[in-house]
Amino acid sequence: MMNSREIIAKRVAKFFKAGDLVNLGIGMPTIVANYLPAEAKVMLHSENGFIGLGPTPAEGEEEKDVVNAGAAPVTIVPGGACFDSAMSFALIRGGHLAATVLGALEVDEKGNLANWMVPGKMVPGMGGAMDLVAGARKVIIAMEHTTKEGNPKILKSCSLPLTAANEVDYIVTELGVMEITPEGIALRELASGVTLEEIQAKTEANLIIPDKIDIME
Amino acid sequence: MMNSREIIAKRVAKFFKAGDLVNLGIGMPTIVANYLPAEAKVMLHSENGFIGLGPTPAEGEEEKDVVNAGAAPVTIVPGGACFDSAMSFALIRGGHLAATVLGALEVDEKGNLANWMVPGKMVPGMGGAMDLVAGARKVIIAMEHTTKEGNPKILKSCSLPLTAANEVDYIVTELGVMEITPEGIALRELASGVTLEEIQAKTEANLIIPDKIDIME
Amino acid sequence: MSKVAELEEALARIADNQTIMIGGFLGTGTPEGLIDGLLEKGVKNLTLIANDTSFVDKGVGRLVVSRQLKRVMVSHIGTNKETGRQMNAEELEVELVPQGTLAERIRCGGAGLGGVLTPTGVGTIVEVGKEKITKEGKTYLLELPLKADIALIKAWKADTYGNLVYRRSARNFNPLMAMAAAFVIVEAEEIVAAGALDPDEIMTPGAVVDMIIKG
Amino acid sequence: MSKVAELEEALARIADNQTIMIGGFLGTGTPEGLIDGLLEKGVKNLTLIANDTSFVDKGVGRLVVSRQLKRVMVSHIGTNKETGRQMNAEELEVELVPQGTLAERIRCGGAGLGGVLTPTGVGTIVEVGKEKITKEGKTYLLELPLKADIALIKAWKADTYGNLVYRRSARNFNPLMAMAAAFVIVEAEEIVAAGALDPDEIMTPGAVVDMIIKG
Repeated sequence: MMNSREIIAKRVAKFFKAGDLVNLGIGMPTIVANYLPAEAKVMLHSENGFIGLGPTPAEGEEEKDVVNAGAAPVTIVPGGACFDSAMSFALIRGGHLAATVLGALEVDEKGNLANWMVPGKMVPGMGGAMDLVAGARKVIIAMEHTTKEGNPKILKSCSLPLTAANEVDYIVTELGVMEITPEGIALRELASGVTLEEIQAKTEANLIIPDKIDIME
Repeated sequence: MMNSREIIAKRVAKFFKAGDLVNLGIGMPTIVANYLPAEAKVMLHSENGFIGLGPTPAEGEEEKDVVNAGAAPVTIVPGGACFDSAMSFALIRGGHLAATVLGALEVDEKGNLANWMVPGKMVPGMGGAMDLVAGARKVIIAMEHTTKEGNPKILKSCSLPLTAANEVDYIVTELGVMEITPEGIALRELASGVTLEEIQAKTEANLIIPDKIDIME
Repeated sequence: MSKVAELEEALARIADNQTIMIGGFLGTGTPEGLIDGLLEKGVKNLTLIANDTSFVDKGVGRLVVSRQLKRVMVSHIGTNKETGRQMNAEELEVELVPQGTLAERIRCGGAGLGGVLTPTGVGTIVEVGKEKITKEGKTYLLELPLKADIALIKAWKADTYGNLVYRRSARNFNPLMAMAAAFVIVEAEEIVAAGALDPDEIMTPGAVVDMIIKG
Repeated sequence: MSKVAELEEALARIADNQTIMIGGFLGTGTPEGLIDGLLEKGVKNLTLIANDTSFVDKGVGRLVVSRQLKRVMVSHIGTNKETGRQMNAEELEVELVPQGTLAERIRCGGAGLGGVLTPTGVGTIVEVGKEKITKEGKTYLLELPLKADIALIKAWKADTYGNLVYRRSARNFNPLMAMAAAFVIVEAEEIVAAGALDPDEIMTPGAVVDMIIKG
């Protein structure tokens, strides 16, 4: 049986179509790559300077200059291209990315996202996240539905410093798929065995429940 | 005996030292290249996208993609590099050019330059001239001292639409070398056989005559 | 997922009244095959964004002569007498833009930037109607982004995914325009398999290219 | 006119209190030999502009540990615990800049631009103290240029004139910083004769490079 992270990654992968250029954030979003079928022909953008992010190389075949944005050895697939940081972010900001997939500390019903700092505790810096969220055509949040302590992360209003305002389009958790609409957060898909009551209980924002809700797969 | 254009070009060439990156405008400034000694190691910038502008190729050895900003076949010297138009003008605007050499319709004592249009008559467009004059560390005007009709081109105040305001540093004509200073136009060198009276008579702006004036060579 | 197509498929994307960016500098680095196609198709009232209007018989200059343009935004028209004639006769709108400013405005369009501050044009007629901003004692013009419906790009080599390599001074505005249009059509002298180009020699990533024709 | 020099000559250009840009992304594409030199020379109170503060034992991260920095402008410090510790202890000033904004600000510095409008950071604490400009209904922050006294650049290949080629993801901020500093020092893995590189493979033109050391 798949764990939560795998369930989320598998579902996120279905957002993409052939030819899409996608950036996967560090951490859970990275796992999405494992669920992209080869025939999907999705190209992955690595913000440190290339398109065509490929799998981890075999041991002993690492190249010091071929690493991902987390400094881990990777490969570049055929058709990949390298560039400098200005070009990397021109692609991001200029709307050339079909989507970015990022984790979150908090998301709210206005599409606000907080994922880069907890004042007084964790201040790693925003890295490329603010540009990714402001620039990608679709912003998909991939995260576990609640904190480790079971507290909601999908809120009426974010309390942490924002990464970007009004930019999130979708939230995918192990419980379901939600879309941010002008009216609020609409539930689009529910994971098998999860009830409407359960997902709402674990969500601070009021979920809009349309007539038709698909099963998340 | 050298003609006016050759006298001017030869003198302008002496402004440069080894390692300087220089842009020579279309027309008379182009002739300056003929007077740059090889040991000077001056590199020429071609605004259409490369550094290392070299001489005209031998007949039959032209390459369709190696042309200057006037679309004439040229060569690229060893050590030359190609780039796009944004980079070409980043080099220009960013102060990476030691100097630009341009012709002029009018220059005035405030360092204003007019060389890109005559309303109702000649409107070719500014091309790269406005960026060159705004961006190069030194702006050198290379031109015949008067119009074909004998009218002054070095004025108290330009009457034609400006290419840039307060940017000209030096003017080199067949009669002498002048520097634009905060006080006005100072005569630095006088061509052999030319009198102070003659050069002033052909100049509308009042020339500042310092104690020491060199002979222009 | 090859993006290689026939000229007819490319021309099907181009319609009257579009804004079109076309690469090239006095014709060098201009996709002449696509210009041939535009002439044959006869699309009208185009707004052209290009470095210049080239010569009457070369590159985008031919579209001036064929009267398919309503408006041009260029840095230079002096090499094409017909552009000046149509401008003076008020048959063609001409907006002259300093070359470096034109490059930056197109770059802004492709890079999601809302504008850029440049010293170029301050104190000249170029500043008319523009916002002036002074920072640390120096005055700049706020220049705004340019985008297009279509970009027509000339490459030396393309792979089937659309990764591009340009040659020498034929690069010029091509990489900038390839970023700034809703639909990007490339005419390549040579088309190779995806993976045949070294990732470091690629000047425009294929992700921004929509269609490739052999030129 | 070769620009090739010894490490000592390069270090002689670097002094206390300078602003230094150093290429690299979590250490990849950072000139480690020049960092070794800075550690040995012990210059102090530097302002560092870089993508990140790398790791405690790699790249610019080592300069954090050695306490040679007064201030850093970076997009990320999460991989170097010592940066966070010094920041919280108020021993080091840290200005966090979104990565794309950092790239554009450095590019502005090198390109003679007075600033750039970016949507990144609008509605976040990044906008505090910055001018906001709205164009066509979209709000942007006006971000200002960054320049440095010195840039330390890592290249894969350099020719003796200073033309540079970078490799894969080691390119990152290097070409931008090479344009934005008063004095540019390159550490190259391989140094070749001027003319040995193809003009089209060069990523930074030698005209902006002042000194090259073998790394």
